[in-house]
Amino acid sequence: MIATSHPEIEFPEPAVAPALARVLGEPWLDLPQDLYIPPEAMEVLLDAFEGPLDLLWWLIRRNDIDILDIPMAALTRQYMDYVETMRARRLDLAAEYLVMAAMLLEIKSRSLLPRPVKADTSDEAADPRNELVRRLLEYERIRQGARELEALPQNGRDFQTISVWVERMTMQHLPEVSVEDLRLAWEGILKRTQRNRHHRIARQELSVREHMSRILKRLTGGAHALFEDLFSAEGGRAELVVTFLAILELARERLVELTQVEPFAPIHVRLHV
Amino acid sequence: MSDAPMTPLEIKRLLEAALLASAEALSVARLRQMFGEAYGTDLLRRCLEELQADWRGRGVQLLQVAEGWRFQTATEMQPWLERLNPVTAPRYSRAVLETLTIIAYRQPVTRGDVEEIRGVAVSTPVIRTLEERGWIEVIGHREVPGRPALYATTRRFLSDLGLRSLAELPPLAAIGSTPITLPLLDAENEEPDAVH
Amino acid sequence: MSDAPMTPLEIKRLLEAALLASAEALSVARLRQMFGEAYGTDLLRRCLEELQADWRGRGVQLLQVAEGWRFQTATEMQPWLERLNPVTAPRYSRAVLETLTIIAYRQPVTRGDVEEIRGVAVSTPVIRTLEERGWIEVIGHREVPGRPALYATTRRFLSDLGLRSLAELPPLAAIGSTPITLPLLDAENEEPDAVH
Repeated sequence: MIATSHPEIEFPEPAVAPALARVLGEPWLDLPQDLYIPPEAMEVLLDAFEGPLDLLWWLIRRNDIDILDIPMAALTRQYMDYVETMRARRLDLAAEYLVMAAMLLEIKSRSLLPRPVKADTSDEAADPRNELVRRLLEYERIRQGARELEALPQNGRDFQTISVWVERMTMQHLPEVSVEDLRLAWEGILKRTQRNRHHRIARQELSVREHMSRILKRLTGGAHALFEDLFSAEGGRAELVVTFLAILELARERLVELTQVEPFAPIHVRLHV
Repeated sequence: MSDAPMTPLEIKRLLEAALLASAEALSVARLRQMFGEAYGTDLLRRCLEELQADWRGRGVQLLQVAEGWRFQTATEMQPWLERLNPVTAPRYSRAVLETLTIIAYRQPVTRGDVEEIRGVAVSTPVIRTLEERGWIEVIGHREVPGRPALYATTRRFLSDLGLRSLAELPPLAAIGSTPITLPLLDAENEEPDAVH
Repeated sequence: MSDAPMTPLEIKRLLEAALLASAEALSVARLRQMFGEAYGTDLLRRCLEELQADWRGRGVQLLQVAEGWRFQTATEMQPWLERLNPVTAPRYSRAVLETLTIIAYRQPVTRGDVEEIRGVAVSTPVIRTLEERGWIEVIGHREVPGRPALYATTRRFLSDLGLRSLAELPPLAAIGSTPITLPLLDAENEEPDAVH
């Protein structure tokens, strides 16, 4: 570190010369000492810096300046030289460069003024360079942060997420139906049809209907059944009654035939033919 | 890892990563490019077969398909995986729902009965939809000219709707009709599940 | 497999299949849906951690990121995998990276805040690049004249960098707290030829 307070700064060649740009295929290692910039390189050079802070950092590093003790006169002069050169070549130089130039000039001029000696003013508050240093440091922090962020493994660049083939069965998605859907469907029928001949369907009747279906299934294929075999004692009295009603209803709807050869003989039940 | 010779284990490790990371199937030739052609197809194929065996019985399997090798989920995982990305269930048409309702409440009924109640014709696809779902079946024929089929609901219908018996369906009222009274049974006194 | 209780092994098997099949990270809550909420998040988390250990050292790893759990290839596999599929992930310009860094570390910030720190105007394409990648989003507006949009990073940003929370970002260097020597320009770090 050259904690320099010299008015003039020596410009040593950097230890490692970065290729700033290529002009006509020739690597262009550094900004030339005489500040002559070939017109072809102008654009490349401008694009090389991310703005005045970036350019300032470059100058500071290039000259090995201690950030906490910036020789304002030298830095400002160099900065102005670059900006002037750029401006001479390109009129649409970003306004920020000029704003920074003004700031540097202001700091420099304030540094030249004798500082008012006040007991309660700390060195820090008095130094006109502080704001610049604060901004440079904050920018440098972000620059380093950006480098670290970029170094983190990145999805798609450094690793890939996994998504194996999902074997899709030709699995049909069947509609779900709830009891409520049935009720709504029934209401729909009622609203639409003007006939009022429908029976009220009560729980009891549903049980009867269920048993009607059960008995019909049993008799399918022409099988005969004994009347009493159609009853099951397990369900209790209710079951017996419902079964009896089911047989009566089946007979009424002429779906089954009941036959009895003589009184008290076994009753046979079979499908109506 | 460098381009130094790999052990079969390292080869398998890389093959596995490549196949898992790839959405499409990869041919052996393609996989071989990854190794800079350093290994023969025979060796790679052997490694793939070992890998396939390693994965056997897991929820994801290594398969050889027409285009090459690929990992894919086992079919039996499908019902679970679908819960991750639920598909909006389709709905039955009104005709299907109404036909089902009439068969459930008025069974056994013929198609004619259903048409009588609905006031419109019942198309064959409607009946077939319900039959294919396993919710209705023909349980006989009415002995009238044409012997129309009698439809009833199935046990599957009951279990799919979470019912133990038809009696658990809610009673439905008909506007302006005289109810049939079944005097012997009193719904209030009888536990609904005494009837099977 | 049915909805009968599963052994931890079966749970792990299903978790593994689901995570391997899903391109995005899955939260524990989301994974839990798959089991019809039959298991607690603690049990699932334990299974996930075991699964993570099972996969350690392989070419593919199970990782917990901001959006949940996901499988991803190990970074050391990348050179080989690139031979199969050339990487298409963009390399960002310094402007994009620095803007992203400012938003990540100083959020929520307006475009003006970013410009203040960088010392240059932030172009709209820079912001749009980050928005399109799904890394930053507008989370509100600062109540000053013009109501400038406030930007913050997204969960996707964290996940894409393999992080669970902002706290896992590398800390910003405390430059300036102690005087330091700034090294000369380093060719490797300072090549100002990043793509815009």
